[in-house]
Parts: sequence; C-alpha cells; structure tokens
Amino acid sequence: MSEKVLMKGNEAFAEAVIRGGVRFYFGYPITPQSEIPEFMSRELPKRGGRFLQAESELGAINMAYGCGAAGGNGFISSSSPGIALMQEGMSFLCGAEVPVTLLNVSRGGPGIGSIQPGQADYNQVTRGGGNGDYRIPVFAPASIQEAVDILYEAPGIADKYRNPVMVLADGLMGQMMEPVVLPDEKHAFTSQEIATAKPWAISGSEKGERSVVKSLRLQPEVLEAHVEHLYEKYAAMEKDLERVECEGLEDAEVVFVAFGTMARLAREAMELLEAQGIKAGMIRPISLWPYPYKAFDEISDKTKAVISVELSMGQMLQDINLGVKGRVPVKLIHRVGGMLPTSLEVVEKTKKILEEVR
Amino acid sequence: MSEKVLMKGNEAFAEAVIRGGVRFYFGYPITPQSEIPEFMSRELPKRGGRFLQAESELGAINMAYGCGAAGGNGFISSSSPGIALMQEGMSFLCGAEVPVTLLNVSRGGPGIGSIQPGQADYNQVTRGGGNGDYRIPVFAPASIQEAVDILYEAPGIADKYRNPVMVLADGLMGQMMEPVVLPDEKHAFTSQEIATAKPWAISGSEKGERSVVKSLRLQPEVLEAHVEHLYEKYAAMEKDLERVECEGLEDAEVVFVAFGTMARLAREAMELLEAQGIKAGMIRPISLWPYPYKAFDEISDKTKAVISVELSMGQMLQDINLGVKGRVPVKLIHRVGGMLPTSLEVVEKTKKILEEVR
Amino acid sequence: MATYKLFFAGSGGQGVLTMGQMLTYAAMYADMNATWLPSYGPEMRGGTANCTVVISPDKPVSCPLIYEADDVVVMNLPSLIKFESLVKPGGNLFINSSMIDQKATRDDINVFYVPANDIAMKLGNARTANVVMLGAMVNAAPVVPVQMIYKIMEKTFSGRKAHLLDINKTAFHAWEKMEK
Amino acid sequence: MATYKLFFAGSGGQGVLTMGQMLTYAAMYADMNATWLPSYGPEMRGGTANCTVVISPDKPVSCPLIYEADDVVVMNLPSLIKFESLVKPGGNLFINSSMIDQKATRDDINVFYVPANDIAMKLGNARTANVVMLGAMVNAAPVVPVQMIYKIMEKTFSGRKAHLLDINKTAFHAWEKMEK
Amino acid sequence: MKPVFTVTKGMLPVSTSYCPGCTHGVAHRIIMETLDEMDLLGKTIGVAPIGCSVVAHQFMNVDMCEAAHGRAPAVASGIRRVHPERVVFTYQGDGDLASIGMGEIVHAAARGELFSTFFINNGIYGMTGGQMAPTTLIGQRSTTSVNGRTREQAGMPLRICELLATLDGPAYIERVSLDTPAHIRAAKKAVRKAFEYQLAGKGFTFIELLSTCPTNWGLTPFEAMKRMGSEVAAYYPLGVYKDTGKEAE
Amino acid sequence: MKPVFTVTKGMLPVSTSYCPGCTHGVAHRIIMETLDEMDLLGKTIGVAPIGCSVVAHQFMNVDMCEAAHGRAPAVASGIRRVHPERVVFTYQGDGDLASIGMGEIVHAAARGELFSTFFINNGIYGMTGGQMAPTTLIGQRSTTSVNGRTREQAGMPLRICELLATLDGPAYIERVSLDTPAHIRAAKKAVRKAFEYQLAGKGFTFIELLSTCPTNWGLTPFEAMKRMGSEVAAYYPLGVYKDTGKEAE
Amino acid sequence: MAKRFKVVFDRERCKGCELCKSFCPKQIIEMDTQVNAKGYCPAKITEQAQCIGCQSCATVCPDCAIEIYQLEEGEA
Amino acid sequence: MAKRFKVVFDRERCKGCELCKSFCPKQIIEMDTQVNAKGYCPAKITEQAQCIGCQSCATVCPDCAIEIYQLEEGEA
Ligand SMILES: Cc1ncc(C[n+]2csc(CCOP(=O)(O)OP(=O)(O)O)c2C)c(N)n1
Ligand SMILES: Cc1ncc(C[n+]2csc(CCOP(=O)(O)OP(=O)(O)O)c2C)c(N)n1
Ligand code: SF4
Ligand code: SF4
Ligand code: SF4
Ligand code: SF4
Repeated sequence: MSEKVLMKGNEAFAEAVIRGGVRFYFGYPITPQSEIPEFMSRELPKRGGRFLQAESELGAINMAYGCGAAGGNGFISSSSPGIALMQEGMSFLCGAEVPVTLLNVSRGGPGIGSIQPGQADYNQVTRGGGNGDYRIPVFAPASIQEAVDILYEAPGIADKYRNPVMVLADGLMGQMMEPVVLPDEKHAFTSQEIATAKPWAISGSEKGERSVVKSLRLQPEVLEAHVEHLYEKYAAMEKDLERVECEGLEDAEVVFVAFGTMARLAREAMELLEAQGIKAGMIRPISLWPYPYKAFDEISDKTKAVISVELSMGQMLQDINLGVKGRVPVKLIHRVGGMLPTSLEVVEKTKKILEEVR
Repeated sequence: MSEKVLMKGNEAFAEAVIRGGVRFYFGYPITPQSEIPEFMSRELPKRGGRFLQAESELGAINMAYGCGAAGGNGFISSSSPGIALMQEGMSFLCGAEVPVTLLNVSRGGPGIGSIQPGQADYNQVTRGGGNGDYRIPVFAPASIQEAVDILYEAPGIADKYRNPVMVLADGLMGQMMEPVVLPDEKHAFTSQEIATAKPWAISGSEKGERSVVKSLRLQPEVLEAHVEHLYEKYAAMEKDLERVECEGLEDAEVVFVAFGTMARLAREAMELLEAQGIKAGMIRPISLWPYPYKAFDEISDKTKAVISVELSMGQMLQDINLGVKGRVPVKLIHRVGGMLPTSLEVVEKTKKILEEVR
Repeated sequence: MATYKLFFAGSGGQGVLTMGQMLTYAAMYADMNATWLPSYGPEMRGGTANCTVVISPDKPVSCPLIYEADDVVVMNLPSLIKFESLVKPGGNLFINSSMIDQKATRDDINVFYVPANDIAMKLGNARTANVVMLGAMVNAAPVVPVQMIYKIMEKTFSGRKAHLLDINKTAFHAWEKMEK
Repeated sequence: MATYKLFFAGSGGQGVLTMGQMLTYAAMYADMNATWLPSYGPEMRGGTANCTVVISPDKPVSCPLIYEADDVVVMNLPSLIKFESLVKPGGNLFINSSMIDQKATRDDINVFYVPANDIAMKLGNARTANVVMLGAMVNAAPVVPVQMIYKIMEKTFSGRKAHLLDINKTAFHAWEKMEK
Repeated sequence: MKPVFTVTKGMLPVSTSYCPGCTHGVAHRIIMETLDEMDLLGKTIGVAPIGCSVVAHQFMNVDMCEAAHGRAPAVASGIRRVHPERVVFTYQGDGDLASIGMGEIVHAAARGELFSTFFINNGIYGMTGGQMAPTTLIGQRSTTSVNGRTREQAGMPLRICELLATLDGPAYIERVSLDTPAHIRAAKKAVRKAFEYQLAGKGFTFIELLSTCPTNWGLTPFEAMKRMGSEVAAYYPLGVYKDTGKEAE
Repeated sequence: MKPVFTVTKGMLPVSTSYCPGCTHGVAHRIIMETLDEMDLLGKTIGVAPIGCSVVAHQFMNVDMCEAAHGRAPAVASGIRRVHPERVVFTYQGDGDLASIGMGEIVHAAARGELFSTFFINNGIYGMTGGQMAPTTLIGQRSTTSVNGRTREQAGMPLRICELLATLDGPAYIERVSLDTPAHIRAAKKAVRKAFEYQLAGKGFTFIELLSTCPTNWGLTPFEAMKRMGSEVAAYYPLGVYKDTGKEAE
Repeated sequence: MAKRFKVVFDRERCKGCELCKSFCPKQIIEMDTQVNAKGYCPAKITEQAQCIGCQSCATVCPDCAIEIYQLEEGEA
Repeated sequence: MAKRFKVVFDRERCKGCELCKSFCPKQIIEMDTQVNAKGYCPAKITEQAQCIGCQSCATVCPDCAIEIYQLEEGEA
C-alpha cells in the first residue's frame, strides 16, 4: 500500500483527495491544473464517485455547495482567475457552514495574466474577496508528498469544522514529478450513511428532524450570534491548524520566510550562504491562515534581516510584519509574471540586503 | 449652484458621480443601494448618458470594463455579495489598466447574510479576491458631504491612474439624509472627444495608431515588466491618495481608529469620555488603501490603548497593528450582523479596556 | 445650544419618516446641521417604521446613531413599549393617544398625550395626523423655528398639492390651539 | 554523494521530457530523492520542451529549480545556443550531433557529441534517439544504476509494448558500444 | 365532518413573510400539497433562491437549503450527485433564474439534470423593491423603468419556456398561471407531472408559474390576478412546451 | 499582373499563434477581409475572448480589447454605449460563449445589442488542451471524456443558433462552416450581412462558424475539415436561423 | 339533500388580501372589521349554508388560512 | 487564350498544414522538403501553368500565406 510512486503533482493531488474521502468533483478547465479534472473524469466513476464538468467556476463552487450541503465530500480545483470567480460562493459556504476542499494551482496575474507559476494569490486566499466576516484555512505545501498528505487530510478538516479548506499550490508543483507515498484510502460515506453521519445535511431521509442549510439571517441579533459562533470555530482552527517549519533560527544572521516552491529555493539559498559563512534560518509557513505569527518570536537578536522570498510583489510582507512587529528590518526578494529567481539570485540579493542593514 | 440640499445618501452619491463626469451606469439591483440604479435610470438619459441594467454583477463589471476600455467614464454601484462577484473583473481591469468608479454600499455577511449595515467588507475591498498583484484605492467617507466630494473626484482619479477606484459606504450612509452642497458639473468627454483625450482607448476612430486593451502577457519578462509598471503607479497612488483625519493625538489616553459611520460614533464617544475626564483621540482613515500607517507614528507616549471601532470581527486590526508596530496594545470594540453599538456602549467598553491595560 | 436628538416611531403608513424629514429640512433651512436616519428592514411592507433626527446648531453632527433622545414620538402601542426607555431623563415623550390606550410608566420625563388621529380627523384630513404630532412636538420643544417648518411645507405642498398647504399649517398648530 | 542536477532540452516530439522522467524513475527505484520539473508554456504544440531533474541521494531535494547543471543534454540547435551556459564548470554537455552542426564554445566543460538520431535510425527505430542519448549520458555520468533504468524500461515496455523493450535496451547501450 | 380541503403538512404552521395576496404562497402550497399527496415530503430536498422566497425553507416542510442568487440549478446538480434516489427541486424567481442565473438554468436543463424547477415569474424584482426584471412587460413601469420598459432600452421580455424547449435535456416544460382557482388546479397537475417524470428518471422538468407581485405592481391582489390572466398571459402563453412522455407515446 | 487574391490589410503581417491548419485563421481572415472591403477597418472595435484566440488582437488590424472568459458580450455592450456610431464585434470560442459565457450572450442577444458576434464552434476547449466543451458531440473523445461524451454524463451538445433564435433581439442568425472553399465563401457572405445589418441598426447579429481544432481532435487538418463537413455539420445544420430583414420583406 | 359545507378560516394566518372574497362564486365571504394580531382584517364567511363546496377560496388563498369540511347529516 | 495565374506562397507564413494541397482541384500544390524558419515544410506550386485561378487554396489557407495574381498577356 505504501509503495512509493513517481507522480505528477496534479495527478498526485487528485489521487490524494480521493483517498482522503472525496467522491465528488466539480470543476472547469483552466491551466495549469487541467490534469486534475482529466484525472477525476477517468478515476471517480471507477471509484463510486461522480465527476461533473461545471459550466463555469461559479457553477462549480455552487455545485460543490449543494454537494456539501447534502453531506457529500466535494472537491474543486482551479487556478487564480477561476478562484476569483468563486469568492461569493466561498463566503456563502462559510456562512452556511458547508464543507468543501478547494485547490488553487496558482498562476500569473493580474487579470488573465499568464499561465506561468505565481504566488500572487496570497491576498486572495488568505483575505478573500467574499463579503462579510469569514475565514478559510489555507495550506501551502512545499513538496508533492506534503501536498498529498495535506490533501488527504483536508476533507476531514472541512467536515470537522463544516467550513471550506483551501490548498494553495503554484503551477510548478502541479507540473513537477516527485516520488510520493500514497496513504490508504479512507471510507467515504454512502448517500445512505450520510443521514446518520451528518444529521445537519439535507439528505431527504426522514431522519426525524428536518434540515435547513442557509446563510441568511435577517435578524441582527441572530446574525450577530451566528458570526460569533463562526468565530469560535475560527478560534479553534487557529489553535489546531497552524503549521510551520522553522530552521536555524537560534543563530541566523538572516531569516528567510517563504512558502511553497519558494521555500525550497530559499532552503538551497541557505545552504549556499552557509558555504559562504553566512548563517541563514528559515520560517516556512505551511498554513497561511492561520498564519504562524508566533514563530517570529523565535527570531534571535543575532538576526539582522528577515527576508520574504515570494513570487509576488510582496503580498506576504503584511503578515511577516505583523509577526516581526518592527524588531528587525523586513525585506523582499521577489520575481513576478512567471519569472523565477534562482537560489543564486537569492544569495546575491541577500548579501546585498545584509550590507544595507549592517 | 452651491445651494445646500437635503439628500438621501444613495441619491447624493449618484448625483455626485454624474457631476464628476460619469455618463455610463451599469448595475444590478441589490439592497441597500437600489436607489442608485433607480436614480440613474431616471437621470442619465436626461443628461446625455446611458443607463444599462446588467443581467448580473458579472455582467456589470464587464460592461464597465468595455465602457472604460472604450474611453467612457463608467460607474458601478453594488453591495457586498455583488462586489464579491466582481473580483475577477477588478483584477482584470487593473491588469488592463482600465478606469472605472465603484461604490460598495456594504451590508451584513458572510454569504447572503442580511441587508443591515456592516463594515465586514474591509478585507474584500482592501485586499480583494481577484488574482495576482494589483491594488484599488478605497475611500471610506464618514458623511454624505464627504462622500459626495470623493465621488465627484473619483472618476478623475480613475482616469489619471487608469485604474478602478472604489468608495466604501455602509448601508447607514446610503439610507441617511444630510444637507449637502453639490459641486458644479464637470465636462464629460463625448464619444468624438475620446479619440484625442484618451488615445489609448479603443475608440475605432482612425487616429493613426491602433489601440489594444488587454491583460494577457504570456512572456514572463513582459508580464514582470508590466507588473512593475503597475506598481510604479501604485507607489504614486500611495503618495498622492492617502487621506486621514487625526484628532487629539498629542495627549490622548486612548486613541480610536474608525472609518465611515463608526468614526462618527467614536467621535461622540470622545466627547462623552472627555466629559468624564478621559482624553480620547482619533485616527480616521479616509483612504483604506493606501492606509495611513504613518498617522500612527503620531500616537504619543500618553496613549495606553488604541481601539478599533468596527462593524466587523476586527478586519481593520491588521492594518492598525501594522501602524502601531507593537508599541501600544491594540483592542477592538465591535458589533456585527447589523447590530449597531451606541456611543455609550463604546464609552463603557473603552473604560473597561483602560482598566485592563492600566 | 447643544446637540438635539429626536426619535420618531410608528408603523408604516403613519408618516413617521416624513415627520423626521420635515424637521430635518427645517433645521437645514435654519442653517443648522442635521441628520435623518431611518431604520430599514427586509420587509418592504407593514411592520414598524422609525427614524432618528439629530440636530446640531453650531458644529457638524457627530453621530447619527443615538442611545437616548431628547424627544421621542410614538405613534402606536408597540413603539411606546419599545422606545419609552429611549427618552433621556427630563426629556419629552409624545404619545399618539388616538392609537395608544396605555399611559407612560416613567415619571422622570415629560409626557404629552396627543390625540393626533382624532384631531386630524376633526380637521377633515386623516392623513395629517403626523403633522399634528409634529406641531405638538415643536410647540413643546421648539428645536427649529416654526418659519422653517412653513418653508418646507410650502416647498412640499406646491403645484398640484398646493391645496394641501393650509390644512397642513392648521394641523401643525392644532394641538397648541387645543384646549387641554 | 551531493545533489546532482540535470537538464534536458529540445523540441516537442524529441522525447526530452521522457528522458528526464526515466531518469527520475530510476533514481526513485534506487531509493534516492528526485524531482522532475518541465517547463510549460501556452503553446501546446511545437516550440521548445525542456525539463530539469534534480537527484539527491540522501536527503530530500531542496530545490527543483536550478541555476546550473552538472549535466546538460541538448537535442537541437536552439537548445545548444540557449543552454550551453547552464553547464557548471567541469560539468558535462551532451550534444545531439545528428541535429546540431555546431560545436560547443566552452572549454571548461566536457562535451560529448552523440549522433543520437543516426544511431537510432541505424538500430531501426528512429524514435529511440532519446534513449540513445540517455544511455550516453548515464554512461558518462553514472548518476543512477543501470539496473534501475532497466526497471523503468521494463515497466514502460510491458503488455502491448513489450516488443519494444529489447530495442530500447539496445539503444540505451548503443553509444557506449559504439566506436568513437 | 369530512375534510375536503385541509392544510397540507407540507406547509409549516407559521405565517409566511409574503405580502397579502402574493401568489408565492399559492405556489408554495400546491408544491407541498403535491409532495404530501405523493408521500414524498420525507424524501425531498428543496433549494430556495434569493428573492422574496429566500425564506421558503421557513414554510416548506422538507429538507432545504438556500442558493446564492441565481445558482439554484448548480446547487441542485450538486445535491443530485450525492443523492441519486431523492426528489430534488428548485424554486426560483424571475430575477434569480432569468437574469443572473441564466447560465446555470440553461446548462442544468441541457444536461438533463434530474430535478424539477418551479419558476415563479412575477415580472419584477420583488424583494429589492420593484426593479425591472428580464420578464417585465413592454410598457410596464418599474423603479428602473419609470416610464415603462421599452424595447430600445432593455430589449423584449424573455420567454424562458420557449428558450429551454430548444434543448434536448428537458423532459417536460409547461407554463401555468396562478390567476384563477381553475388555473391553480391545472398548475398543481403540472407540478405533479413534473415530480412523476423526475421519479421516472425522464429528465429535467420545468414549470413556469405566472405569479403576481401586488406590492410592486401597485395593484390590489385581485387586480393583480386579473392583470396576470389578461396582459401577462397574452405575452406568456400558457401551455406545454415540451413533453417527451407525450412524444414517446 | 492583376491581383485576384491578396492578403487583406485587415490581417497584420505576422504569423499567427494557431496550430497548422486550424480554421481560426480562416475565420480571422474572412472577417478582416469583409471589414476591409466595406472600408470599416478604421471604424471597428473588436473584442477577443479567452481561448486560443485570446491573442486575436495581435493579428486583426482594428482597435481591440480582450474580455474575461465568457464576458465578451457584456464588454461589447459597454463599448457600444460609449460609441454608438462604431462597428463593434466579438469573436468567441465555444467554451467561452456556450459554457461560461451563456448568461452574457443570451442577455446581449435578448437586449438586441447592436454588435455582431462570431462564434467559433470547434467542439472542444482548444487552449486548455482538449477538454469537453458544451458543443462536443456525443461519442467524441476529449480529455475529460476519454471514452467519448455520453448523454447520461454530460447531456446533449448545445445548439446555440437554435437557442438564440427563440429570442426577439437578434436580427440575423446563421450557421456556416469553414470546411470547404465554397463554404468559406458562403461564410464570408454571412459575415458581410451581419455587418450590414449592424450598420443598418437592425439588431444583434450572430454567425456561428463551424471550425476545426486538428490538434485536439487528433486529426490532420484535412481530416478535420472532412469530419467537420460530415459528422459535425450533421448535428449542427448549416443555415439561416433568423433573418428579420427577410421577414420584413 | 344538497351537500353542506363548513369553511373554517384561520384568523391569524389570514392577511386580508380579499382574494377568497373576490373568487367566491356565491359572494358569501366578507372581511372582518376587527384586525387580527398582525393588523389585518381577516376574511370570514357570512352565510355558511350557501357554500357549495367549490373550494375556490381555499384554492386561491396564498396563506393556508382556509380549510373546508363537508358536514355529515345532522352536523351543523 | 485561357486565363493564366500566378500563385505566390509566403514561405515563412506557411505552416505546412497541407490544406491548400488537399483542396487544389488540379493537384498542383506540393510540400517542400526544406523546412522554413519555424520548422514547417511550406507549400509550393508545381505546375503554375495548370492553375485555373479557382482560389481554393487561398480561400482555405488559415495563414494568409497565399496570394494569387492573374497574368496579363505576355507575363510569366
Ligand atoms: C449577488 C446578488 N445580487 C443581487 C442581490 C439582490 N437581490 C436580492 S433578491 C433579488 C431579485 C429578486 O427578484 P426575483 O428573483 O424576481 O424574486 P422575487 O423577489 O420577485 O420573488 C435581487 C436582485 C443579491 N442578494 N445577491
Ligand atoms: C475564468 C477562467 N476560467 C478558465 C480559464 C481557462 N481557459 C482558457 S481558454 C478556455 C476555453 C477555450 O475554449 P474555447 O472557448 O472553445 O476556445 P478555443 O481555445 O477552442 O478556441 C478556458 C477554459 C480562464 N482563462 N479563465
Ligand atoms: S414583494 Fe412582491 S413577490 Fe415579494 S412577497 Fe411581496 S408581493 Fe410577493
Ligand atoms: S488548439 Fe485547436 S483551436 Fe487552438 S489553435 Fe490549435 S487547432 Fe486551433
Ligand atoms: S385569501 Fe386567504 S389570506 Fe386572503 S383574505 Fe382570504 S383567507 Fe385571508
Ligand atoms: S494552406 Fe496555407 S499554411 Fe497551409 S500549407 Fe497551404 S500555404 Fe501553407
């Protein structure tokens, strides 16, 4: 079962959520993740599930809402502009407390931008463009194995909190191949089992009490209480779901902060710097919300600069600054538009930054 | 001309953008701003403009994109979930550098939420849910007069930077009546004048060079350069468009931060506290992006707490913390779901907070 | 003169929002700052209607939302029950006694019982009950000059509606002229 | 053994991506860590194709993106021009001399001219040029055990494709067996 | 005493939020009566739209959810995937279905999704206060067409049954009216047939119910009924637009 | 030497990004030839979609903009408001128009918007690599229907001309094919008629051009042409679906 | 003997829309002058005996405010 | 005398799709064996004189790679 296989990111992602319990896929083609709907269209029917190509991303998120409201474990994958079209839906799912697993294999923007990899959806996924007070946990794995493990877990998290869960991968991760160990397939509820497993779901199964799934609450007192209830859940998520990997913070002269593929680039830059006698550390947020602010307390007095390495114009800087709270200068090394820095470029720019702050 | 009139917020907003040069309205009905399309459907045809009720908010933002690309001054109004549906469009407009004036008369969320007033679209309007690196200036007036003045100016700002500009009002502002002085009507370009006034626009007017409006840039180098170009504009906006009103920061024991109607509530709370011997100050961000971070440097040593007064679960706290940088405790006084605090409630909660931090 | 806060409550169709608007116009004509704020709800029809007016003679109105009012006008029973507590100590409560049988329960406020609908009926125009009430209120608490109320009446009741001007002026003064 | 970085470039249809994948599989079978990364573009058809393989025997691959490569394989002229500089000093450059007339310009690297298409043609299967090239590369730079290359070949060429196994194995060893 | 007309247990014993005389109530009742009579109340999942009937789940005694504005057909498609054995329906207004939700309804119909849609066409946006809908008649006043809708400004009103009837997915499409007791009884028959076809797996079923909005039409409930029977039905002819059951016979 | 067929100045002198044999190039050319012949190149504003032809503005020598996926009709409606005197057209693929953009095209058509839409129906998502489109034929393989589309899984393919012809807004709707020189000439006539109707203010005009995607059909360009003329045209009959000019005569 | 019916109105559910009244072929439905708790004047039947049991009122009632029973012999 | 035509191919614009060749009623279009800069084998005409000027090739060419001229008397 735990055989190691070499898989393309997108296909590994798809296989992982199926093993994690997902049986329903809704999506609309978009590069660089189209292998996912393609995989799902072949695999799900064989595995007792259903694949539905939506007429649009709006269709997809609302199909997933219906699926989730009915007690199914749904999955949606898309890429940046497609995710933008789902913002109303995400707010709706949160308000109505409907679980779904989402994957954004992000690309360049703004607008139609390009199909090259990017990380400029940071604001989009961590702050969202839906209306009202809501939160969606976001995980940004850095390897295919990590992505597989998180996607395997995600449907369970979504169910536990009755909330959407998002995984953010960049286009590189989707196209890359790495050996992965696939976990055992979890049991997925049948439509019969749903009535008992998820009594809140609209299953039309005469289970005594009628179920209603909704986000509207016209009385202010009621809506206020509901939002407070949601925020109790979010507080629990903040406690349970925060994930971060820290390395060499004790004596680092410079600390990189990076997620996804850029964390791996930064990791190589650390090695190169070390070889040149410069100690570098790293904070790798795995959960972007909840953001691991506390990790920044570990930064030592020796650190002269904290550097965000990003494929965006610095969208993560706000969170880094919230973590650093002005104690150390926060800098940015970035490329955008689908351009990718090399680890060497990061090393050179880091050295320049260190000269500036020294 | 400068006669004072008593107007309902929504109608004053509509009149102000017309006087500011807008001749094209695109929108889809939604409470609590439906008086705006209603007003526009009556007024624009009389004033040489065109009113088009869109089939949806997606239709509206894309009509406005076409209008702006063609050189027209377009205007869209909507409310929270409607704005969520426009996120892809906003990213597209920014990427393609197309001007438009937007108004969000915000309501309760998440999801369909309620139609009561709210300020929980802070993340939505300041961080957006569109993909990629882009920015939209956002102004949050606190009185109808201020809203009128900003909306009058907004089409010009949008044109100057070739970027969307957003005004955020809460439902209270839309329904409220206050005396306002309406400014003189600006000249609006005719379709003939556009070819010379906006040579970049697609006007089909044989003006020598062909125009192309687009957001796609498939070559990474080209897209990177384009994004850098956009960020030069954003840097200029950060310099030019930041607006804030500060009061009594020198010797304030507590500083309120609030925008829109909540700033007026906080202002009354200041007076009430003063009467009880507690000096309160206020930072009122008028532009939410660019956010007036520097104003927070004016906070004095005497200040024991900075308090955000918001109709959300504290969405502005992130920006306040970025301004305060850990120097003073930052607290929150809020109501949500359409519940409104009173100034007395703010006073009571402030006193409690002051006891805690003392 | 300090900020003056007023609150009008009743059911849809009783002209409650209009009362507040007339007062706001009058305040504006008198060069005062003023804000009118309705409560709005999902139900377009029936239900309750109420509005707040804040008048500030010399500086801009700070807050359009109130936690207590100098004057409260209630046009029906549910409004009395809900909003009696809003009157600040020493403030005025105007009760439409044509529609409300109950009495106020507080004794730290001034209470006026105005049979607004009955008066209006007697004047021959049932729809002026709100103006009768407004007149009673302004008479007891002269927050805006009567001339300015006239001015907004003259603007409102002009053209096709000009014939309504006199009856409204009469209604406005009906309570003050009534033997009590 | 340290991290090993390889780069394969050519045009679509030359089997460039497959070369990289076979190597990655072989590395995995040999219990090494490995990453295969293609460049992808908007144009589905024609154009260039290239991929990066990073192999790390004992610890996870840190970075799938490279700034220099130990070995570079170029299957056509544009790739030679574009990627010669990617070879790190002392590294290897494998040139498909069947398609590329030009010579390498650098002298701080080892250059191998492999007439991959010609050899494949001679073997009777033009489509094995990429395997010929891969064989040449692994022969010169034995980054993965040959047995593991066999293993992936056996998996790939099974069932309906089983008849292709032998020719591919032959192709893999063709260069090393060739008189140079 | 023999009951000849009693309130179905499909309608919860609460007062609706609809205006006096609004036929949303009639539409609700006949759908729920039908499910009750077919003994399907416990097996049914309904989807409420955004519009005055956003709160339909407060009145209809079945499992229900809300859908974002216009998206009920997508939501129902999602529900259907999870519960292939249940009865699923959507209830949508004309702003919801014919304006913002056009893409979703056309595609669900084209896919032949196995659910029933009840389309309440009252020719106006009720909940938001009487703006023009895609189905507002030419000449009809609304708050965004104060002098009456014109063809030049907004095009001709959309006839949805006719549009959907061009697709292969729907099994049954009929337009009915709620303007008289006789028409209401006919409407109920259509509702029943829709559910029967759904149970038989024939395909997508669609009933358009001409409905009133006395509040925003500015008419009394009875005047509204009369307008609906004359002016409205003249532009929106009642009848069966598609019936694969018939075709097959 | 007398030129009998020369390259229109409506096409910019660059190589297109389309695959060899893809009829996007033919569609581009006949539209631009027509505008050139009508002397409208300088007065025209075009809207490109998202799809392989997202870059149409790199090849068509008129003022142009891109539209977000599916939204070209809304964009053109906005442009039209600003420039009532210009010629406006959209160019859209079948994923763009018939899937994500269904709401926008139906509403623009229903409003009778005064622009012309050229709908390139190649029955597949070209740019993203051959996924099923709403117009993919039953039995046709695509990357999301590897064993061929089935009615059960995805419904029947959408016939857009037939759908839009039920509306009052369009003045002229025709389906043409680019499979043979004769059909291409006929297609060009239809394109011309669309622009003529637009200039005459008659209403919305819509030309569906059956087109090939040899790359994702897995056929040579010529095989693709043949399939289009037989299998594809059998399901999508060529012809005029609406012509108010004719009706009026 | 002709069938006899009893029409029962739910005063509190009725919104006084008058549709039952307008559609009653026998014109035996009237509106009460006393408002109900929600402020509406509810419908009531004036001459029960004249009811022919056509169910028009109950069929058009949007508020489930009407139930109809057939009286057995001897019942009133 | 029969009309004579000259068909001119733009080697660089041609993508070698062979449509012109397939649709030429006289079968006088062939593909070159030399690739152009983009790597395609472009079309060329083999027997110019046989061209009947039907324009089928230019009409189906998706790449604007064909122009056709009618030769005046004496031209070649
Ligand atoms: C995304 C979004 N846009 C707009 C609205 C505002 N809105 C609420 S209901 C409605 C339309 C109601 O009309 P209809 O569907 O005809 O139903 P009715 O109220 O007439 O029954 C609109 C536009 C919304 N809630 N969400
Ligand atoms: C919002 C959004 N969703 C999805 C995509 C991905 N996408 C790009 S083109 C395309 C469809 C192309 O198909 P079609 O319209 O038929 O045009 P063709 O490429 O076949 O000419 C899709 C789904 C996108 N760019 N934006
Ligand atoms: S507004 Fe119209 S549709 Fe809505 S409940 Fe009232 S009458 Fe019915
Ligand atoms: S993918 Fe298909 S539609 Fe796109 S350019 Fe190639 S052949 Fe044409
Ligand atoms: S129809 Fe129903 S709600 Fe209307 S008056 Fe009669 S009983 Fe009352
Ligand atoms: S049709 Fe055009 S592109 Fe194709 S081979 Fe002939 S000349 Fe070349």
